[in-house]
Amino acid sequence: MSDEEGKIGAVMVVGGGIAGMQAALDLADTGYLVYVIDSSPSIGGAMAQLDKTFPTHDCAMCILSPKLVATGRHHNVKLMMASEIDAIEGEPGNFTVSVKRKARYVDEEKCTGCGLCTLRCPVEVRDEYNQGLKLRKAIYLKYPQAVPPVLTIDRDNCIGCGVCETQCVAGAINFSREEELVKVDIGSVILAPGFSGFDPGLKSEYGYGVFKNVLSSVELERMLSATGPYRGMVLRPSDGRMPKRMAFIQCVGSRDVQVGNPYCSSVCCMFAIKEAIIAKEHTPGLETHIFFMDMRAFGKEFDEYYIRAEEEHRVVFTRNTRVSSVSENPETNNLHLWYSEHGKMRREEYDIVVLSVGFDSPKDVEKLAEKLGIELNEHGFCQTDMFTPLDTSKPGIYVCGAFSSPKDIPDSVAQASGAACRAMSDIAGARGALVTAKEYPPEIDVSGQEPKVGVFVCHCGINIGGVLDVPSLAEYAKTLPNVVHAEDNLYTCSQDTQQRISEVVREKGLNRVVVASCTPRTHTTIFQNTLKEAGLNPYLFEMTNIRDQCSWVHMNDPERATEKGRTLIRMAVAKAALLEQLRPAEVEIVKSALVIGGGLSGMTAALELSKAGFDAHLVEKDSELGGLLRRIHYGLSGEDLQGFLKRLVKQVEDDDRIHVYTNAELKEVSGSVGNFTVVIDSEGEETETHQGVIIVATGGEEYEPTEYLYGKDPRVMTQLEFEEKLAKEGEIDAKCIVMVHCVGSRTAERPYCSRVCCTESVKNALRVKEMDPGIAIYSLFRDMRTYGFREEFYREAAEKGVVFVRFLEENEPVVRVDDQGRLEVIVLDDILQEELLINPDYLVLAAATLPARGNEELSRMLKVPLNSQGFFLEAHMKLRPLDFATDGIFLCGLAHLPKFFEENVSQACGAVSRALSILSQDTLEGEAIIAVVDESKCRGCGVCVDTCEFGAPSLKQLEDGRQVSHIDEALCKGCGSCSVNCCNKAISMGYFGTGQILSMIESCFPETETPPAEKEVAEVKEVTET
Amino acid sequence: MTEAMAPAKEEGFQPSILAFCCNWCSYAGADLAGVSRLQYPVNVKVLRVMCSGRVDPYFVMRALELGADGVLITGCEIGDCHYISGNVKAKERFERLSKLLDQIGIGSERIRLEWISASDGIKFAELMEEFTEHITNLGPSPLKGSATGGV
Amino acid sequence: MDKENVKRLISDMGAHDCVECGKCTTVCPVTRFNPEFAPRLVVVKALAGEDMDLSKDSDIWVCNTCEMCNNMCPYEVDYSGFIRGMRGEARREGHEPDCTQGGLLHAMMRIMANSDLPQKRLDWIADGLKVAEKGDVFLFVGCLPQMDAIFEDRNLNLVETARSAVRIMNHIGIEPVVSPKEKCCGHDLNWAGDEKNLIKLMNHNVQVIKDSGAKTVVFTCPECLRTFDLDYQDFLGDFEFEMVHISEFIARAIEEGKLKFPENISISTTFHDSCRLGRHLGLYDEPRRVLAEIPSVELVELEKNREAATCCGVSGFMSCNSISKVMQMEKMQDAKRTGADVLVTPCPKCRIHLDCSTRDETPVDKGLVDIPIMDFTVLVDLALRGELQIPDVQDKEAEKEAEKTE
Amino acid sequence: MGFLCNWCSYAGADLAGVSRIQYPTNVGVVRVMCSSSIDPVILVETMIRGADGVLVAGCHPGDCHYDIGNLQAERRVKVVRRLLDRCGLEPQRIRLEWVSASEGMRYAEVVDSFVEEVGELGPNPVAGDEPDLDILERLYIARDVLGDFRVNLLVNKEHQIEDVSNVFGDTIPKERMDELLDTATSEEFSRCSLLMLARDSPVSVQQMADRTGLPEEEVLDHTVTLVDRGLLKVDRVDDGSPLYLTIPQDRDRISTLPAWARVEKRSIELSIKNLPDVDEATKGWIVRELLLTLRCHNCERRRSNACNFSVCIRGLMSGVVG
Repeated sequence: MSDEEGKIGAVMVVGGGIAGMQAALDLADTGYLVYVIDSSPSIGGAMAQLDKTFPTHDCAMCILSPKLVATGRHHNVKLMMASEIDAIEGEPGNFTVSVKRKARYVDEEKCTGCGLCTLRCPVEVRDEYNQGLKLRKAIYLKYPQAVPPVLTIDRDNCIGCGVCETQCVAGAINFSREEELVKVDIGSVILAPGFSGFDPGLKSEYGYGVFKNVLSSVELERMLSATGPYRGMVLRPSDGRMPKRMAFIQCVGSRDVQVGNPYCSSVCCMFAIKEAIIAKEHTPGLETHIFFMDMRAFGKEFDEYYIRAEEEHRVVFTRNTRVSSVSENPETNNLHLWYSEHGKMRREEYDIVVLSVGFDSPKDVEKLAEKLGIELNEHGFCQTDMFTPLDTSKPGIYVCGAFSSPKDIPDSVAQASGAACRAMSDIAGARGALVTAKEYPPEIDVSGQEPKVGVFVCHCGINIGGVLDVPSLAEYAKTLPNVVHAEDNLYTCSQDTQQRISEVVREKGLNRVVVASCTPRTHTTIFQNTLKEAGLNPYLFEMTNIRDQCSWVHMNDPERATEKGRTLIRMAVAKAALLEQLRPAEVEIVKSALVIGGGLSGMTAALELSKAGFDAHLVEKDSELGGLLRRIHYGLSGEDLQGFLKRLVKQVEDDDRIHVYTNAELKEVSGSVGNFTVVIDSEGEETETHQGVIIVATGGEEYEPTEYLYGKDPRVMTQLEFEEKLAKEGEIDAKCIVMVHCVGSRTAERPYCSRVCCTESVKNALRVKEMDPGIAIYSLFRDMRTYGFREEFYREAAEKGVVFVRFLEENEPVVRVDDQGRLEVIVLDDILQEELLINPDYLVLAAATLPARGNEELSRMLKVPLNSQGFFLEAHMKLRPLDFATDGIFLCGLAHLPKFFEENVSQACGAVSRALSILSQDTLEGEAIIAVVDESKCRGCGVCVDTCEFGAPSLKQLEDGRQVSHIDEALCKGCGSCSVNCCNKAISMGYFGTGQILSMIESCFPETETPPAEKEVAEVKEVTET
Repeated sequence: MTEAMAPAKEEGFQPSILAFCCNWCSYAGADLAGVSRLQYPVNVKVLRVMCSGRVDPYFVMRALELGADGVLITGCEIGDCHYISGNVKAKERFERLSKLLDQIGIGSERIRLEWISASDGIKFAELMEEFTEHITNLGPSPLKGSATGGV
Repeated sequence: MDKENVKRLISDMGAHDCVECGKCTTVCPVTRFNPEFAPRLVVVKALAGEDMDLSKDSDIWVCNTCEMCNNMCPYEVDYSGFIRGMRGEARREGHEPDCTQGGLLHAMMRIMANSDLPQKRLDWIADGLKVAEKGDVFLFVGCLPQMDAIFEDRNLNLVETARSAVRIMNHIGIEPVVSPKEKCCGHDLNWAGDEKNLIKLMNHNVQVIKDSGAKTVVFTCPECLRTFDLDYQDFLGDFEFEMVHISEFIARAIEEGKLKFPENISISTTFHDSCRLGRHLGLYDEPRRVLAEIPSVELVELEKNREAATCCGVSGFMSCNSISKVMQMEKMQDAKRTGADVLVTPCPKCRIHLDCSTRDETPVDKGLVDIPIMDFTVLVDLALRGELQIPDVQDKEAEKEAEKTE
Repeated sequence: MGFLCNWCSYAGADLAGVSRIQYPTNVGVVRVMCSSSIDPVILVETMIRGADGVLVAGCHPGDCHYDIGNLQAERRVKVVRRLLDRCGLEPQRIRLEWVSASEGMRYAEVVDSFVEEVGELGPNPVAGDEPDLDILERLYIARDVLGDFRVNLLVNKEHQIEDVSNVFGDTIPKERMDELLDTATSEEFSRCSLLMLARDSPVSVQQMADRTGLPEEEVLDHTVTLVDRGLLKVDRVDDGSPLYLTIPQDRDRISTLPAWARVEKRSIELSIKNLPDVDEATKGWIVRELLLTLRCHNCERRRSNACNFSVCIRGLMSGVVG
């Protein structure tokens, strides 16, 4: 793609939630300048309010803060907080956006987030972040780990007393700031404003806001969080006691035409299960009870989580019950739930009732839509279509996250990467245009020089100086071998001391630096940076911790703590003398990608790669492209999919940057990220190619049912077969059709939900009703999982007379042929509690979707794991759904999990965006601390090959026929297990070498001489006489 | 040859103990104990390695030979290892080394293997306390000042 | 480097007589694969009084001390003694050898030498084995239990050799003395030049044997026997008690008619002459006589056997490298070529090193080297009990499966 | 007890004396430079000491020598009155009067009517040897409230914000400020009473609610704020309800050090004490100087006692903070 001028290599991301951050990081890593706009004072979005996330129970803040800090610190990302888009003009690739930046009265450069001003602020306000359960001041930090860590003055509540300014040590508060309008030139826009929670007060029958112990699910989440109001305890707001019984009411503000939210908010079911489990963990003896209509556990390992919740954690589930109302017992503030079960009205008492609130469109989104000129659907979410789920109605403006449709975190993250890819496609030529990198002076080669060690002992104010006798430590350091300079400083990591260190290095020609101060885990990078600036290899540096592991923990024993400080310094100097220069391996990146699987996902990925200017090698095991899409004829709203497929295949075949291999499979894959060697066997002819990255899009297969007389009676067919029949024949002569759901899914053998078959059944049912409304359709289901906007089609089907019959897992429908040869289906209706007998003309089974047959073989070849069900296992279920743990290999489509057409398209674009963050670089820096093989000592026994989990060592043949171990620098992670297993220590580690560690051990115990002193041989003589 | 008398527990005996801490979990736990100012005895000196799988049995034997009264190996909980199975290998080697130390008479109670996660500051401090006390009760290492040895 | 010591060493070892004929270099197994090393050069340099580089990768540490050269030297220059002396010199200057297992075994031996700890080393005495506190015959077990602990994952079960020795002795009515006080004989430290600790161990072990009042000390490990027989007696002069290898002991018992071997399955074996048993101590025939006594056991001689037997690649757990691997490959291929069912070795160290060479990756095709290895004493014990059978090869894959199912 | 401002009311009292106008002897007079210099805590303190009534006299609005001193006094008395009411004492026991230098007669009448009014109210229940302990305790709480920054600050800033202009250049309407002051005063009073209750043994929300008469959910809300301020902690959970205990604020902590740096003075003096040949005074100076010069190493600014190191994400951002 030639670099036409006028394209701007910058993107504006509206919304700093998890989706906005993921899109921003992908774009920034690929070399684009990113402006992140958020109306709130700091990024983090809704996820920042969560305590734990389902189904893995990761602590939300623990997995979010690295993303927060990365976004805040990335030199290609500019954060524009408390800002809104005022107007936009221009065309795709060249927009000018005017941004209204609300005054926050605090200078972002100066404020350190220390929070001193909040102590003296007299005004207390209900804290929205904590859903009003806590108070905050008029000047506040949204939450402790907020990024950017800048306070904001809430102008509406602040009385302007000016106390905060007097308290601010940094002088960061400036009341004269006014609202300003800033003009920004960008290439594309990504909308990720997220959603707003439904106000449960609108459902007055549940008494939210009236009865004290009726909470919203977000309020409970805040209570469960350690930074929440009660530090993780769940307390009844009425009397501060821990609850004994807690009830969850699902679908509050979702699947509810009355409040204008007919759609399903997709996440509240799983959210409730998680909260029920975590609440039980925090409150011993708590009983939790969830009232729901359908349990929509359609994501990865959601069903196992749902089963575990029921069996292991004893959460009680009451199906098919929509609680009618809640009343309160005034003395005890306990709550009574009224619901009907099997026709009888029931009342149960609970200490706390939690309303699982659904999603509404983001606050004042109409204004935003109008300014940007994009269309919204009737629910206020962004209007997208099936084929381009990431594009808004206006070209150049893309959408991801909950704003396009309610979805959970992994789907939002996948869509965010997808939107990033779409945004890049407009400005592919301008990649890297507006981005700069940091330079360092040339590195002096110190190999062969006598070790000259400089020791810098830190006071760290009084953190160390208050307990250890730091000056005497510096004096002591001077006496150690190889030490040519030693000094103590008040703050070794402060800017001026860094300069001091570089001066001393140049002055005294130091070639090793030892710093005795705090924990190397956080400070090594700073000092290594200083060494680089002083022209020294950064690995000629050793740090020892005399603060967190000495002065702070031995405060009441200063003498012996100083003694320990001496030992720690002696050990560091002993190791420093043996340190060698290490250079991280640089891997050339091949600018081409391998896409495995030529279905919808594979083809979309290949096309996006080509748009971004990279070659794509598309490997398809069948004779023609299309995968499972070849058997799907129409979308939910009747879109012609076969037509789309033809056009897509043509696009792929015409694109000269995409090399298609049909009837092909992978013979062998070796190498690592940046340079995979791939041997493709296509139609018998083997070609060896080199690829920078690999995208796995192997798709899935339809389950061959064995139940319900399938294969024995022509009238029994799967939904896909039925769809083909409808599409081909255009009409159907039948009076009665029965559809059975969950055939092969959610069984003991395959305890997962295939996600798409409920909607597929509804689609086909609607198609039949269109053809002939007279035909009776019975849909036998366990849980209707038509999540998101698909819920409306479920309602439409019900309105058109489709009879939905719920059956429980234990009493499945029985199918047989009666004496007149008619099909007969008998099922116990769970609601009516009576047996139904139907004689359908056709029996259509919603068959499960299985992982592709080749996954097993491929997973071994790529050395990437499969999950228990045979689908590929991604690096992190919540925040890295499209990456594998092994770098450079990515995942999308049905290979990850069964999913819908538009979700496949999003994930395919997402995988491309993740891949571009590598392909856009020329070289990749590997790990510097890696294993080193001494080939003379290596016996080629291969023990290291078996030991290594990352496949870094491999045996290679030398000219003289000897086999020796060879370490692949890109794969070695530096753990050192191989060097221990190597029996004659042929492998040692950079920076943690065997000799270096031994020198530390020997210097740690100086009393006994080493090795034992030589004794006279004479001593032997007198022994013999005795 | 008389049974070697248990070395008299000199009062005021301060054991010197070496601890190998893995960079990702136990070293972070040690730092957390520091940040939360949990006080614990001075006797333990920490040697940072990238993974508990890096600790060679010879390092432990060499430390004991040089007069260490106790050696601690700490790593991530099983399943948390940054390198997937470093701690599993550490456990296998620890069991073999313990058998060897029992046989040659130093006794495996002088070495200890513990899993400390990055958020376990308290457990780290308690381990320091408990292990120092355990070694103090054991008394100084029989190899200390071992140049005498012989008949 | 202390000139006086070297001069004294040269005269002790008769190095003056060297005429630099180069025979030693031709037979040296290390030189065959490592052209830079030549025993002759080392001696010539020493004679010329040049300063020698004694650091750990210099020539004196690469030598396997297998005494091929001693054996071949027409002027009987004690080359290996010279090397041992030079290593003592290097040790005094602070150089140390490159030990396998990172030096774990040497450290253990030094600890044993410098401490007097209550050892727990008799756990291997299974029920039914009768041993005594005092008695005429003393069985010197050596470091079998310790090595079993270190090499546990290779499940070689080295202590079975000791059990077999006791069973054989109980069979002929002897209850051997086995002492919990016994320490390492110091062979490895001796060959690493650590004379000081050798002396400590020697004094201790000699005292233990004297206290037991034993007349004869039976050794299952040729290295211990060589250290007792040659090195200890170098320092302490001749001992009153007699020192024999288990093979001599059994051969003698057979002559005295005390041992009869029942029928066994027929098994063809080939015998590896360990350097210490063969060239150092000259015991070639005893093991063969014993094997000949077992009716169903047939002995197929290796191509290079008796004095010409090549080394198992590593001595004293030092300088194990790619050259030792090639030596071991050659040895195992020789053994496989004999077509024998099993390779019998009298020395536990040889067994560890040869097994290690085949259990992992091999530069040659596995089929050429996968002959099982068996200890001589264990073979005799099994034959005595009529339970002789061919052990299966150490298959690492199978071990791994077993580990997984554990 | 009477507090008379030097410029007006004290002069008025002198004039009454010069004109030999008789008035009861009950009022002991304290001269103060301005009625606004009386800290509200002193008013409560005098009640605690058993005064039956307190008279504050200042200049008429507009005549105040210090421009707005009297208006400040007026607001302060209003707050104290409200607190007295909360403590169960009659607010009328404290009265504010404007007496100009020329109004000798008015001064006497004021004293007359005030003595009479207080006479009717009867003696101060906390005076004498068996004071009403309940009211006394609440008075102590009132004193704590007035000792804290929040109420004082609102009172002192009220004039500036209502009449002149706040930092943004506009003013806040009086009703809003009064409502803010009322809620602040009652909130702080409730919080201080909770702290008082939880001082010796851990108490649950119900127990606190019963003893203070506050509704349980309000008590719970206050516990949240007090825990956040580090003044209260959950001691243990007993049968489903958490028991709260006040955290004693120990004195030895160095005030200018961040809360987490629990390094006591003792260890600083320890390291300074063995400085050779330095006299005690200089050592004291060094300790103080060292503490004042502490600079936070990631933001280069003088350390302050609220500089919560772990929160300082600017440090984290620059890789300085763990």
